[in-house]
Amino acid sequence: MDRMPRWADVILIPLISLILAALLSALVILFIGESPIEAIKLMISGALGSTYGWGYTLYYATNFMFTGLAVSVAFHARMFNIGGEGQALLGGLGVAVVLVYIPWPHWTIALLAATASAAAFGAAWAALPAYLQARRGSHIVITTIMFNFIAAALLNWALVGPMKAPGQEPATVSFPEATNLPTLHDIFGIIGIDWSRAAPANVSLFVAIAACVAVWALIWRTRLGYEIRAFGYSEPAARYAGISPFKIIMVAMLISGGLAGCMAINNVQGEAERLVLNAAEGAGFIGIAVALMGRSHPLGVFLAALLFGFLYQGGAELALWMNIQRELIVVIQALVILFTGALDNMIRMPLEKIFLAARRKSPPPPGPDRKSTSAEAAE
Amino acid sequence: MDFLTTLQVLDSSLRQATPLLIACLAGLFSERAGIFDIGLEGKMLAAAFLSAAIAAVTGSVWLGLLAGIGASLLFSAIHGLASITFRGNQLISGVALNFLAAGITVVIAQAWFAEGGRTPQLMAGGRFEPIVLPGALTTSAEIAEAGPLMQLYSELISGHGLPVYAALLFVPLTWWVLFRTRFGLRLRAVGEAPEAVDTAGISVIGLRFAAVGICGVLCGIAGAYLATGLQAGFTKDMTAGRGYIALAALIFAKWRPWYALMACLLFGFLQAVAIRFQNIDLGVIEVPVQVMDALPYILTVIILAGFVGRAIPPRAGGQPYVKER
Amino acid sequence: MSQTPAIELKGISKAFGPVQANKDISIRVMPGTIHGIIGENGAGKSTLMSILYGFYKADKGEIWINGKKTEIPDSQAAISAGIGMVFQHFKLVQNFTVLENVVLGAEDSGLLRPSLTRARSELKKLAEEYELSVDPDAVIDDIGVGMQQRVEILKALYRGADILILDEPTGVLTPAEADHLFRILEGLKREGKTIILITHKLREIMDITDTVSVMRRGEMTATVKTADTSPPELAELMVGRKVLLRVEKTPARPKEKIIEVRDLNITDDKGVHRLKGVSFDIHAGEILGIAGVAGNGQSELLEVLGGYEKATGSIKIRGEAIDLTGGKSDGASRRARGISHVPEDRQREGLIMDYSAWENIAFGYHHDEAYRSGPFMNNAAIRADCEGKMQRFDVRPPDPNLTAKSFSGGNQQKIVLAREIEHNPDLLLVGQPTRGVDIGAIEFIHQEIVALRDKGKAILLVSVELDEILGLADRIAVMFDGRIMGERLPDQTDEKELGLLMAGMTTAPGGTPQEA
Amino acid sequence: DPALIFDLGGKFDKSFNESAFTGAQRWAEETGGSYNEVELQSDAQREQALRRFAENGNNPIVMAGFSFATPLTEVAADYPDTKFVIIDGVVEAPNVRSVIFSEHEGSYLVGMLAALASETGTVGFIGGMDIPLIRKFGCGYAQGAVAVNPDATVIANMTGTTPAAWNDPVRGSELTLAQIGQGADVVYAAAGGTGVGVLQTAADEDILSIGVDANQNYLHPGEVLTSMLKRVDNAVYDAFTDGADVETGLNVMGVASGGVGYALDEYNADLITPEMQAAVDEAAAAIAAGDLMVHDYTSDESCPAINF
Ligand SMILES: Nc1ncnc2c1ncn2[C@@H]1O[C@H](COP(=O)(O)OP(=O)(O)OP(=O)(O)O)[C@@H](O)[C@H]1O
Ligand SMILES: Nc1ncnc2c1ncn2[C@@H]1O[C@H](COP(=O)(O)OP(=O)(O)OP(=O)(O)O)[C@@H](O)[C@H]1O
Ligand SMILES: [Mg+2]
Ligand SMILES: [Mg+2]
Repeated sequence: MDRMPRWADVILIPLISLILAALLSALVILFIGESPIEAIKLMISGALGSTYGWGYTLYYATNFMFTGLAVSVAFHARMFNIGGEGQALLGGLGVAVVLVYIPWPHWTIALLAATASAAAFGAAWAALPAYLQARRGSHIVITTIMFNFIAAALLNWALVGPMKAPGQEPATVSFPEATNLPTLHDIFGIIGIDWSRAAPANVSLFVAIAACVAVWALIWRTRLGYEIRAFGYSEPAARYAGISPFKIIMVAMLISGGLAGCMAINNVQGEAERLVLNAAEGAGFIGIAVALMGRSHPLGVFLAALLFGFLYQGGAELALWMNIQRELIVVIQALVILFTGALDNMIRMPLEKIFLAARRKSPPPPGPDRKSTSAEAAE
Repeated sequence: MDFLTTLQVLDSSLRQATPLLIACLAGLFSERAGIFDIGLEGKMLAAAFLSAAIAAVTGSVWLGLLAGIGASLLFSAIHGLASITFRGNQLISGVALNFLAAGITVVIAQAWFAEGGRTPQLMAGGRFEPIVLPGALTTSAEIAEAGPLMQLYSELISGHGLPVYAALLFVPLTWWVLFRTRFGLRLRAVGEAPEAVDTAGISVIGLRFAAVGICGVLCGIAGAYLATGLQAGFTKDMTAGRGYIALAALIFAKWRPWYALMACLLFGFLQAVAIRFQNIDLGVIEVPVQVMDALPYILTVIILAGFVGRAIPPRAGGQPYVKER
Repeated sequence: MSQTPAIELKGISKAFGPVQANKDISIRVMPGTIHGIIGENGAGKSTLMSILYGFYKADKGEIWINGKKTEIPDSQAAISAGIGMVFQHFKLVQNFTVLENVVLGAEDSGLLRPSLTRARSELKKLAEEYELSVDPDAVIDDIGVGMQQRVEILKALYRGADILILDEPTGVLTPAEADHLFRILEGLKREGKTIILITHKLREIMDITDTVSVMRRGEMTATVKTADTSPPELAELMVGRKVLLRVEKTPARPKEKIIEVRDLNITDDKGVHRLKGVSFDIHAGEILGIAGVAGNGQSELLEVLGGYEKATGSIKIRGEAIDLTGGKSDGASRRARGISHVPEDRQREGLIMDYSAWENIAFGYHHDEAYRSGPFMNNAAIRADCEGKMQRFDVRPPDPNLTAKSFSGGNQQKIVLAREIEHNPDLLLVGQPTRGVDIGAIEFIHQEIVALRDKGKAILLVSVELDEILGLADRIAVMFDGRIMGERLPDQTDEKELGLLMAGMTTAPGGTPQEA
Repeated sequence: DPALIFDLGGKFDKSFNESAFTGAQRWAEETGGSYNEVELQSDAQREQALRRFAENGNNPIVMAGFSFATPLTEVAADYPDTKFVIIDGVVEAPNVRSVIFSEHEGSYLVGMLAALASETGTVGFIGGMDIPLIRKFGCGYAQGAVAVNPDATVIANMTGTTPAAWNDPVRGSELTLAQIGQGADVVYAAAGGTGVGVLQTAADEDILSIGVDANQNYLHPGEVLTSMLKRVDNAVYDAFTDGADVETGLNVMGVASGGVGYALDEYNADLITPEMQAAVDEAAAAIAAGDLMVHDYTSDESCPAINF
């Protein structure tokens, strides 16, 4: 007997969490002396009011789909991958390595190669924490955080050292023209829709959507996905069924790291068209909030990524036109994680009570007859 | 490296180790009581911000310290609410609080001071001034002239802010509380077997909140030291992963106070070296600065991998105490 | 009667979410008596006692102690009211010493030293008085369960308990240890203390209690004087109908050897020897029963055979050795060899509680041809298969889409059995097949196991229920401390002899027990 | 309206960005005009900030920092009707004005002052991010020091290799202590926000320091010897004043044009003796007249006075 209908679990609870997070964020905005109403208006018009805004919203959403999926896949195996940021940075390195040193005739092939390389680099960066978790029991949460720092140092070294372009900045040279991805302006142009040329959303968006579908199939349709979920639900049961914990931890984390790495085709190949420091811009961390919001389901991740894309673009607008720091987005993200992840029970427990009470009341279940109690019989 | 340079590096190590050590002991209280806390980072950051902000406004480092402790305690309370009262996932709660601190400090700093998410530079009075021990020399020039013993005394032992000495004092104090008092016995028990504590008629929730509260106070001191001792004001993300390193030190120390001191001194030394030297020439190869910067993190991974001996965490650590499903 | 009861519960009700664990329960226990409580698994016995001890809070109802209405919001209140409880699962801090465990929560002052000193001398007194000697400086991790139980009793006495509740205290004890415990309880009763004893064993009820209450499905069905009742009557009160306990079966006709186990050894990561040179054979068409008190290596044995624990020694299936080093010793390869396994703990191992019934039906066999299409699962095929299996094993409700956790214990067990038995293995490993399952389902499960044997399959049955072993097995091996103490034929042995073996004594030909 | 984009150190770094901000504020106060501004949080946001202001119709768009060079090259082409002004970087496009300062000349002057004020004969230089631009500061400084005291020792350290180096007061402070340990009694911080830590530590340790970009003398009255002024504020002010008609092309601001110099005010009046002032002013005149050539590190990536 479940305590709550499924729709309550997947829709109602995240929704309430989100509303709570939004209310608290509004309080923060009030506290710093700005108007939450103004802020939300500005965010909506800035993020959704033009193809320019949409272009950025979708661009960010693309990033978050990749990192959100990455966190989700690991979640299904009950791994908490906080290393998405580092894996995405390494993915950027992977993209840069392929695009800087190898000439590509056309963006399509370049995209394929860059995706493969980004995934490989991201996966490689997840491999060691995964191995240490599987074999030595080192907590993956802390090791992946450490790997984020180490990734930043590595990128740093590459960009001020071997891969640095001539000039002042720690960055690679711009990738060759031929590898630049078509933006939504180019794509929608073909079918005659006028889309802002300035916004960076590009063909990687469709790769991300394809990744959502692929992850859905992986998790809910393949035998591997079945094993990953089984392992996530119960490790002893997985062992009983002949599912190797080592294999699942490794595979799930490699897929997770690979997905996080793939983000680089959007931000590095698609947008910057060169590799700069801190290219991932916190998207790896947002992935955690996206996965929690999306209940680790690809459809949920897709929707949550759009939401966070909106928040991110809207937040950028706030920073431009109001005296609100872009970090407000980090606050909102933190509140979403807090409410959907850690304070889940705060919303769930009262809801369960309500549903239970409602069920007790409405169709009276055929209650068992009270058996004769003869408590006094002994005396 | 000559003797005086060595002393200077050790001196700097001690300063760098101080926030680590206080945070590490904070984590020790919390984790010994069964509440994992990767939110040390966030608590320190929140404390660093509020202490600097209040010290800047009032000009009093003491009010700053109090405010810092208050901020950290608030975060502790949220962590307690999430992981004790509502039995949520302690890791997720910690991660969320770290983000919350990273964001809210900058947002509020900007709103209050409009200095790009920083607090104003703290002037004397708003900072922990160095305590000069009797007979110690103060200026670098004098110290450079003095004999080795005097150098050791004046450079390394004398001239630190109060929190440095306090941190060193916290180590035996922590040991004594944990292993010689009733509270310590109960605290350790609740991290190992909360059901035993519960059936002995002691409130698990109360004990765990007490532990999380102590953790908050200590993190508050650590954060306040960062902003008002080590530096003169708050800057964005100024904790720079120290909370995580303190956690690694805690595991390295196998949740024991004296070992924690050793572990933190080691990490402090690494940081001091990384800060002071850019590329380190080992003769054969030149170690790039990025390696030095990443060294504490790499070392943390190595420690976690258990290459320095297996660490057994408190048995009930990380799991909410659930009586009724 | 004129005397005031030591304990009186009035109308206690308690629900855990949708589960009504106690429904309007009333009970009276007279001072200086031993009161037994029996009932099937999940009947609500532990819940009721935990409420009395302040561990859970009742939704409704009153507690009266010695004629006074008493609020017991937490265990502290219960302790002050003179109640002590020894839980089914001990509540000890494993890496503390005995002394620290006893003192915990009953310290005299803020500093530890004085409390520890006082407790040390107090323990010595109690030990002499009640035959309860333990080493106060031993760490709990290092002492046996029998010893740990003494610590629990000492904890209660140290806190001055007049009312002592023991929840299934003999489940983990050998018959000899149980006898010792009962002597202690008799001693406490003579002191005027009141004792409540929860147990599943009717014999214990008959031997030691003065009055007995029977619980069923959260309700108190009867309270009677022990002297006025009999085991069959109690059994009927427990299940609500007449019970037939014997299993119908014909003598075994063993054929070729299916499995040969030689000299199995396991040392766990703490360095404890879990299995010590275990050897046995099982032939097609017979059931080998393994008896023993829980925790004597049976679980490890099943885990090795099932492929998820490493060991040294050798196992041959139809003469072919299988790998035990951990390299290729996974459950999947065991299943490929024709070994199926009904694990001891269905909720932890046998099922994924959040998977639907049909997903669970494929669990462990999800790589089978019939269940897959390429890298994908053939969900339609699995669902259809599941429907058939649910039908044949009478799983209720027969809905493949329900999650495992929404079935009752007995029906969960049927799902596991359907999966493993219908896979038609050469060798079936079964651990505690009827734990937490009601009598009706027990009959069905026993029949299925015997039917499989009669189809010529080899079966290894591990159970802590001696009745079950004696009823089902064709040969019985008894395990103690990781060793097989001896093998007996069911019709040439009895519970007494098995009990001695379970305690680590071997019966010499002369008939006098000897320490192993 | 014009717009201003600050670099990673932030608007209130007491140095480069703050100087830009001061210029914008002065323009706003004098003309009553308004402008848009944004502080970047990460490298990846540069292009978005540029595009957003361009889309919004801001003109001209001024950006402070060499890191804008690459994104600007791309963005400028997309908005031919918008004027862009980049400070410290060079972008060749018809609608871009590139403002470059002769920091080596200003640094030369403060280097002279440092050597004149030093008692130990050892002076320190703490740079921010290790890039040619900052070496240009260091090289000019060393040349100035050696010019007045051929035996002077110049110790140079860089805070880091990434933009984080602009904002790391702790490291600035530790490096200062290290240089003091090596005998330095005047340190010059060309390190943005990091310099705050350098100046603080120098004050704590009772030695002299030299500020950069903005006038930082007031931070520790009587303990900051002088500041190397880089009139970023003027560059911004001029651009804002010219508005949409801002002249494009390369614009070099040196001693001659008042673009760089040293600061003298009530906070450091007691530290600079008339003799020191005379010497420096003479050198400044010579530089302005073209009689004294200070070597520019970026011209050939080498320095005659110091090895980095
Ligand atoms: N902490 C709990 N949370 C939720 N449900 C519980 C909890 N403890 C017990 N239950 C449920 O309450 C019911 C009664 O359980 P209880 O442990 O009291 O039974 P019992 O009679 O002691 O059984 P056993 O003989 O197995 O010990 C069961 O359905 C059980 O699943
Ligand atoms: N701990 C628990 N948490 C949630 N639900 C539970 C729990 N224990 C039992 N239930 C639910 O309560 C119902 C009754 O469970 P229980 O095991 O007591 O059944 P039962 O009547 O003993 O059946 P069976 O005889 O088949 O074991 C089931 O639907 C089960 O899902
Ligand atoms: Mg029970
Ligand atoms: Mg049942």
